[in-house]
Amino acid sequence: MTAPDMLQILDETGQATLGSEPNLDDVTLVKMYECMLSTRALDERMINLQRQGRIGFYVPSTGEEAVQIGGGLAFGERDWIFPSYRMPGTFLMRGVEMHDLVANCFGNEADVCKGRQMPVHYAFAKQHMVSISSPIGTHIIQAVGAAYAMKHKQAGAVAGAFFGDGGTSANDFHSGMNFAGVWKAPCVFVCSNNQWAISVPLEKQTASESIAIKAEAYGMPGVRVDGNDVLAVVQVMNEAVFRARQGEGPTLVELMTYRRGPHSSSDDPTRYRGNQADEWLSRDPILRFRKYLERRDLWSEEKENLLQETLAETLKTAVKDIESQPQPGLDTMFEDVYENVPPGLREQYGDLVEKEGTGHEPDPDAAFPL
Amino acid sequence: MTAPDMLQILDETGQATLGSEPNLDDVTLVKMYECMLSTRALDERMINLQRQGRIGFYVPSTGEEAVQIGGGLAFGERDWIFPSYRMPGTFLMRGVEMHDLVANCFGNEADVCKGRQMPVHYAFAKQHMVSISSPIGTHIIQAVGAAYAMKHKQAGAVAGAFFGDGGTSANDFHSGMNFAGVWKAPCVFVCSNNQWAISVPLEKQTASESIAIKAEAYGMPGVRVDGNDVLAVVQVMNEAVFRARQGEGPTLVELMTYRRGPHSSSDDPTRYRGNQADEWLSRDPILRFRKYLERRDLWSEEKENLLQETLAETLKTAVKDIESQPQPGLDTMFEDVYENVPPGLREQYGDLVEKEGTGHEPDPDAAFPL
Amino acid sequence: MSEITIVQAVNDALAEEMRRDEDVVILGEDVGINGGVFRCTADLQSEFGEDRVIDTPLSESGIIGSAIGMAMYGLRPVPEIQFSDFIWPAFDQITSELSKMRYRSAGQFTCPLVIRTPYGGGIRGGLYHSQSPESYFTHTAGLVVVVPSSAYDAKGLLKAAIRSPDPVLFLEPKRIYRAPKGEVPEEEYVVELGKAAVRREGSDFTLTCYGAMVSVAMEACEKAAEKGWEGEVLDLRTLVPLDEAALLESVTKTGRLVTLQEAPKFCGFSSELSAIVAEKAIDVLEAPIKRVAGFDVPFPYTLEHVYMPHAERVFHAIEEIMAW
Amino acid sequence: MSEITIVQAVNDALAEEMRRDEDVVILGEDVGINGGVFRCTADLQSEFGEDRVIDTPLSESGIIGSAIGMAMYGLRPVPEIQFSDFIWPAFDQITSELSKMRYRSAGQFTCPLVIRTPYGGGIRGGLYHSQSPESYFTHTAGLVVVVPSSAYDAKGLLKAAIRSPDPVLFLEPKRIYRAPKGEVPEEEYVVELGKAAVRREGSDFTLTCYGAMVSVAMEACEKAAEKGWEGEVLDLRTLVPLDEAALLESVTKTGRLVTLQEAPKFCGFSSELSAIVAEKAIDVLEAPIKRVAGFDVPFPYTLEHVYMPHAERVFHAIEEIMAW
Ligand SMILES: Cc1ncc(C[n+]2csc(CCOP(=O)(O)OP(=O)(O)O)c2C)c(N)n1
Ligand SMILES: Cc1ncc(C[n+]2csc(CCOP(=O)(O)OP(=O)(O)O)c2C)c(N)n1
Ligand SMILES: [Mg+2]
Ligand SMILES: [Mg+2]
Repeated sequence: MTAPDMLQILDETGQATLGSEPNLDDVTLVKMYECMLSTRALDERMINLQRQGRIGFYVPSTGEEAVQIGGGLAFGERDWIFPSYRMPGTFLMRGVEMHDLVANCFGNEADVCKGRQMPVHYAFAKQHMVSISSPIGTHIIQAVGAAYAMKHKQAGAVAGAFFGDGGTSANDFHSGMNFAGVWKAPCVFVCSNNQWAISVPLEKQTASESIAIKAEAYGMPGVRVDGNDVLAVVQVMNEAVFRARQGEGPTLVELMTYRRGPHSSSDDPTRYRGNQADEWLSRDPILRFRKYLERRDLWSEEKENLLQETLAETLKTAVKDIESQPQPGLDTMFEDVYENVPPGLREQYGDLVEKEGTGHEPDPDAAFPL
Repeated sequence: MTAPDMLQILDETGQATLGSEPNLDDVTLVKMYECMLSTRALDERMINLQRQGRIGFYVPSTGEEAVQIGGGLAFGERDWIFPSYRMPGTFLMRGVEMHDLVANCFGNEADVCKGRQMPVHYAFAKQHMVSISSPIGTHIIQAVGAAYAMKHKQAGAVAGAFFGDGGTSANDFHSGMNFAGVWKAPCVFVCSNNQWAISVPLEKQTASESIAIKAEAYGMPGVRVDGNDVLAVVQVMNEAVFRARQGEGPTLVELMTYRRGPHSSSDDPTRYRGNQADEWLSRDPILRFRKYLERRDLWSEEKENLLQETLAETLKTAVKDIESQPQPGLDTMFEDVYENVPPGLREQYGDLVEKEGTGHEPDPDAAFPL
Repeated sequence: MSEITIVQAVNDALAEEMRRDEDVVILGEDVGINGGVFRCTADLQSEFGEDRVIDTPLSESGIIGSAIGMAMYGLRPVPEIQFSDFIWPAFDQITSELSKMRYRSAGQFTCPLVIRTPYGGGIRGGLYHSQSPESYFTHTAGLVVVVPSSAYDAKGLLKAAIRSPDPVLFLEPKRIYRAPKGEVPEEEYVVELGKAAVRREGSDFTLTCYGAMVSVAMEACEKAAEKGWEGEVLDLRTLVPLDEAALLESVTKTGRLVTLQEAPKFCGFSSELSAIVAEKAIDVLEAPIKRVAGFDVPFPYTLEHVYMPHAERVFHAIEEIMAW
Repeated sequence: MSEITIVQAVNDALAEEMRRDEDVVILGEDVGINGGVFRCTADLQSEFGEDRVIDTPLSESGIIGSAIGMAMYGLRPVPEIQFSDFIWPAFDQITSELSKMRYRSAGQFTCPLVIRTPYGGGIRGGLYHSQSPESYFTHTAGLVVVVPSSAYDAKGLLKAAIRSPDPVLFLEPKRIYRAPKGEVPEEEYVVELGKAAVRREGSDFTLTCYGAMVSVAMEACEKAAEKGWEGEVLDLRTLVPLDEAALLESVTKTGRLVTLQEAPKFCGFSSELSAIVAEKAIDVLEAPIKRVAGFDVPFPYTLEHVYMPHAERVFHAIEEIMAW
């Protein structure tokens, strides 16, 4: 493959290249669109809450919805996904409730992770969505280990590792790709190449022609796809997951997209890039897919408005339910370090509640810069 | 480039492909051969001393002399080399005395490194041969940093990083190649692909078609060369070093060779490979080059015998001089941790010599397994 | 005199040293046009150029490994690790290479450089943006470990670190990056490495601390003073090489010791202080040595304010040893 | 009963656990046909196949990172790091991931596995084949750290570690890998994690140790006995979670403590023992707490025999506290 060619099915007007569409039934197509829109709505609401100081931090994924939904669709229930922090949409696709994602962002008793991690560091075992870690890249090799186990146990399952362009510079991108190649592990590596790592542009991240071409260093195929074209994403991801499931080994998929928003609620992109992001408005993955669905009479203005209302409502009630809940109990701070709380920790907990007191309040000025 | 082609100039009979030789004057050609032979002699003597228990450990480089000599020749005096532990020949090429290499293996007062490291972990600043570290791969990114500094200071110098096939799996092969690509650093990466990492064969090390092709992942050229053909090695290394010096950036050079001996004095290859190594006897780099030189009347039986005698003599006197010297003084254990010995270490040294006593002897059973 | 934040002090120190010595270069993630996620390198790239203020790929082992090579060749790099929680990919370069280069080459090769990195809690950063990693580095011979607690020290210690012939880990307490501000003289100065500072004199007990815990220690001593117990607050500033003389002098005077750190307690840095006193000055001790520290759990997000040692917890420890 | 080496004990434990539980897999460098450079995995690949005894590429972060993923999916990996000196590339996976997975996911994901690695000096391995890294891991909540000192414990503790729901770092003292041999029962047994063992009873002083230092401690106590001082030797066996009760009980009985470790002294594991006693049992102490440890320098090659604590140095410390 000559790296820079990029698979595209839908052009910017939502016109599909004849006969190239993956065969997806109408219900699925609509569900995909609904998830993309839900993701956008969640992001907007959460950013809003963060601005109001009601949650501490958030990472928007605006403009990368096709990556999340197309990337998620290709995997089956028994497959495991090792996600990055910029893909709430994949959680929604796989059946995680909006409510539970919101709960994580509040980090109180409603949060299944007991408020231990920052917002957007989700973990949902039931849906095989692995715990998100802040350190970049560490999960890539873990996905390969899980894939090895799947193969070893003949589970017929596949592992997906999602990461960004910056993630390809991390140590465990290298170990992960290399081990997967040698082991022919049933693993799909998905790079959301949004061309920025906070303020660092792609050309300062790597000198390679593309991310996809890095696959050759590990003896696996690499494919570059228009990451704002959800049908192209589904098409390529389906092939990659199929290959893995067939025992043909790993694939690296590069999804070309753009980080339209700030890196996170703490970032100010105007410091390092002008209004470059605007060029990407016209390539919006949601808009493009909506045009396609409308051409096929699967979507309409009315449906759009209706869905928007439902989403607003869902988010409103979720926030209302969750925000009022108390912070996790002090005991949660000492649990889950080991399977059983060891004597030393019991003692520390005891001293804390009996003697040392916990009366003081969270620091109101504490604010996350990144 | 399609990875698996491999540049060769000398065939196994020492015939050169017409007109393809690098232009090297007779003096240089002979010096190269002498260094190759010296390397072989040093290795044999050291392995012998190790068997007799007179030095603790050794790493032979038998069969990889073309890598060491051809790889070393391409670099100039002001260039820096970040070597691996399997290339004493490059030290000799760059003017390090046989005597000083032997001294390192005894690790006594004669050793410039004060007996702090195991044998073969040489360091010679004067010849710009950087201190060898046991951890695999760490020096690769260090070479890139030095190369950045050379460029920044407009020193017109080049850094060379030498490592094995196993080294390409290390974290800092990835960071080193990636940083060098982005920085267009004047650095040459040289992989001595001897097809084994202790007992791990190449196919369990990486699934890539070749090591050279890994260069594409970092946007730099990669070349594969017959690493037992010293002229081919020189040819390609000269081009790579030239490119780097011209500011055209880094190159990855893969030298195809074979680890004919054990990994080290502690290794027993019969446990994991049969007599596969024998196939490589006929491709011996020294033999091949000697045939070439004889064709050109630059070498002869007499010269060979004379050199062998001189080498034996040099080694004999070196060992004699060095072996009798005392172990480094106790103060050397506390120096060079920091530029100045801090109070805490002065105290530990004081306690040791004044109170705690050091009368006991080295453990005679202590033996290195790797 | 001017009143500045620690962020500004770090920025000033870097700018001054880069003007003084053209071999000083900065490298790290987002340190360039973005000026660092905490703004410590703001405007440096525009003054010194992209060659001296380098945005690197996302690889900490690459940042430190390349900085080592730069230092060996004669540059004086000041690599930044964006959060100390992300320093682990570089741990091999720091522990195996940076700290041992001089020793293993018998001084033929050295790599003086300063690793700057923000550490500690208090910004609602959760598990991976809050940790205090000093205890993972203070056990490694060959490294100098520095932790400032004020703008004055941040500037003076950083300048001294950049001029040091030894590799320095410079831990910046991000909780107090922007407040309170502190006075800094207009004229050039450095603060000598390896010297602790007495922040408050007292004769009843010694309280050791560093970084963001210094103000917590001061607050606790105010509470103690109300009870008539005068505490001596020792800001260690340099953890390695430790100012053992200052520690022993103070404890000899007070006969009581409470240690304070943000990092988890077990095998934390302060345990070494207890061990030194128990080895060399046990005869002066009139009470147990109490340690106030983070709990032995990962750093929690929502319960951060409970996890981090606060004046009340410190005061409780003081009460115990005074009541002894 | 049969007399075996620690290498054999490790090999037997692995074989037995692999027969008992088909989810147990081994991975690492040269662990397959080569049987490990120390032969601890000898013949296991031929019995259990290449899928369960896996030769990996040369990447420690790859070995531990993939083992974490295997464990999350239900395998029970026992990765080997060829020398503990080479564990640092995996430090990020161990410190950021392995130790925190259960906590950050509130128990939804766990990664029980056992990292086996030879550590310590005594084989003339120089800077990078001799270090004792325990103190870099005992500060990390979420990890269990085990160090056997005999064939019996090596086998029983390793089997217990493999069955543990928590991640375990299993440090094997390579100096005593092959000698002396020790008795091991034919029948199946495990040694409970978290329990220290009294190797020698005594009423005059307590001497803590672990790994290869246990025999040094015993030898020193023989010398002390000649002077009429009876030492109690406490082999800690599990460093985390520490058997604090055993430590305090012994010190309460003897009133004197000497700690012994091979690792460098400053911020070493034994400093925590001093700190615990100084915090909880200072009133029973009749003398300073002396620490015998490696020097605070990189591990030297030729002077290894001077660097490593030996009975004479330990005896000197005992003399000091007995003379107090
Ligand atoms: C090991 C590590 N280093 C640095 C960081 C700080 N950091 C968080 S996100 C980020 C950029 C990641 O960029 P990319 O991988 O392209 O993902 P994107 O944010 O663009 O989705 C950085 C540097 C981190 N989380 N982990
Ligand atoms: C980080 C690290 N892991 C493991 C080792 C142990 N070890 C020493 S040499 C070696 C194999 C290296 O193979 P290769 O890079 O091909 O070089 P060669 O020995 O073949 O010249 C290994 C695994 C090490 N030195 N460093
Ligand atoms: Mg990105
Ligand atoms: Mg090799």
